[in-house]
Amino acid sequence: MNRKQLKAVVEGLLFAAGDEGLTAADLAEVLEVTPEEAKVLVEELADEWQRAGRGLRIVRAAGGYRLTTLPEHAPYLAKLVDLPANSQLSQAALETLAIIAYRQPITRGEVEDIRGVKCEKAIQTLLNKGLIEEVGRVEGPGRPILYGTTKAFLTYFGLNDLSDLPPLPEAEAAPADAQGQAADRLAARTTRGE
Amino acid sequence: MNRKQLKAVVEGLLFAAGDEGLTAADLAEVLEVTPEEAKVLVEELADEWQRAGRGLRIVRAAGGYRLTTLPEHAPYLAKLVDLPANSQLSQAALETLAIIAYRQPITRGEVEDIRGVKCEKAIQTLLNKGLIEEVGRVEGPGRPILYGTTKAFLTYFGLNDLSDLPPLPEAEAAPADAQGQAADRLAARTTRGE
Amino acid sequence: MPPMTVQIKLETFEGPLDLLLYLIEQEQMDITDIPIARITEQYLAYLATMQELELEVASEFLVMAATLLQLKSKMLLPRHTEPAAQPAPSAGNEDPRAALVARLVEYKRFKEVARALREREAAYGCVYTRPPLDLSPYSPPQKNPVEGLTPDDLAQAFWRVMRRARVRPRQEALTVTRDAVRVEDCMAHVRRMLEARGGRISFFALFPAGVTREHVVVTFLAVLEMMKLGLVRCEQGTPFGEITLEWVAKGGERVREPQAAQGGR
Repeated sequence: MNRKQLKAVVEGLLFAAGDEGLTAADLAEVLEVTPEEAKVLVEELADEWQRAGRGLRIVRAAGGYRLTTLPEHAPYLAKLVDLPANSQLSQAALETLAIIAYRQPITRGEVEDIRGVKCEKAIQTLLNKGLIEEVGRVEGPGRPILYGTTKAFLTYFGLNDLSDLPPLPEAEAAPADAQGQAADRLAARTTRGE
Repeated sequence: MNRKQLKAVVEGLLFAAGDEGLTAADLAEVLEVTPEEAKVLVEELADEWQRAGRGLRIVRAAGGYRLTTLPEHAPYLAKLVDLPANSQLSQAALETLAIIAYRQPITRGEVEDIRGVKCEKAIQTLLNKGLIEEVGRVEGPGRPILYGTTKAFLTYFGLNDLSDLPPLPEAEAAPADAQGQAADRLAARTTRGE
Repeated sequence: MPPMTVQIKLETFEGPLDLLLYLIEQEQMDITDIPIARITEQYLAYLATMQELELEVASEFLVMAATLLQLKSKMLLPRHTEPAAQPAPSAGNEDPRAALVARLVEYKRFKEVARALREREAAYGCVYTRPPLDLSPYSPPQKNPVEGLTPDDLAQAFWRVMRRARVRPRQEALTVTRDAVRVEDCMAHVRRMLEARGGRISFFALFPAGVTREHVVVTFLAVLEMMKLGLVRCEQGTPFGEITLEWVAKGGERVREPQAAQGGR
């Protein structure tokens, strides 16, 4: 099989895999090539499509490749299908999700401390959309639930893994001892989360 | 929008429309062209793809157009099914299957009430694997689909019939706190199902 | 400002911290050196506008109002001893604003990163990807999709999910109920209590057992409002000590009867 034919198979496979996506390793196994070769093939294909102005693109996210429509076509697609675009995250949900993403695992109470408002509804929305999930419980009074982000979260934002997250802005210099204990704890977590 | 851009939109639309496909009239409405123009666009696109040796094709069936993989790629798709990632049930799919097994017939909405999260994908996976099937519809608003397990489900788990499912501790078999009517109905179903 | 503009503006705030950040930005204040008196005044003015427009003010906003008022009073304290000195932060002398500043700074970081995520959402979230193709026609018929799983695994999964369903709050409980504690209601309550006790009462005696924090905060705001209207006078012998309220409005002068207090509580 020549290169062009291999790429055609990659296209068919990605189509079949849908939103599950395929890793380079998956492709390699099916095509009987090395994962490196598979990676080169799929990334060449992605470039070709982009240059040719094709109506689909290959996105690398959450460790795999998947086909998606183009963001600029959203207005047309919205006329036909239930697009995620129609349900763009509310500001409350987005802020809540940002905090969970950078501070995971985290309890609802801790998120509320940072946002200064209740987040019950936002968290339920994020759970429903599959962007976050329960990842455990705090050993302690009430055993509050710990939340973390999901693979769908990575896909939703086109991230390969958590290290791909946009960097969290540095904390501005606070007055003398403004930071105190709470900030130390937060800083310690940042290191862990990022 | 030029012709090439229109065709890119057509590609995205066909992709998003999935197995149901789109008629020339559907395309015309979204693109704001005449159905004749839409027909010419989509058929030109189909020809171009075939000549270019693309990995997908546009087929005309039942009055509409839809995207499919190439018949000659079937061996690769068969290998895709065999990938370890595909042959294992995710936690979400297993839980969904368990709920359907013990509470059938049950709607997707009812499964989601119990799990607290959306189960669309898990249900699609289970349908694809032939573990569950549509067994009817609820007479009522929206006529939601009722799901139940298949004969293959019994075979795979080595069960003679549903009464072979491991019994649950008393407390667990009872509806989780009074969920009102729905729970009563579910309880009645459990009895019938087991 | 025309009322409509204000209303639209107010509803876009995600909470008291969001509102404070907006005020700080608007006034080009230094987040690490917030003029507490000025920002408190503006913050309270916003809350007052919300109440005038009869928008429900979420309890979080009221709690922050109380925090700001408390800070304002703390900021005034050093002036008694060092009249010339600014209450500027200096090593070893904790700035009363420190905790608030730390919260604002922290919240601001997430607000900024949320903006970056919003852009990514537009690029990656507004797209359609399809569910996996039904590959069953390609699947070898003898293939067992649940290999390695037993009926017991199924029972356990069911048991697990039902147990989780039981501890999860029900859907109704998830509807966020905003506390409907209103300043007007609390003013009426304070007045009734004062009448019942012959015109003098301890601040702490205003509350029944098990009162919520929001209720205390709103009652405190109500007392401040009544002081401003010249209806009550407050005495506090020592810091954090007993506060005694005294009814000073004499000769038939009455508290403006708020509509919502009609039925009383």
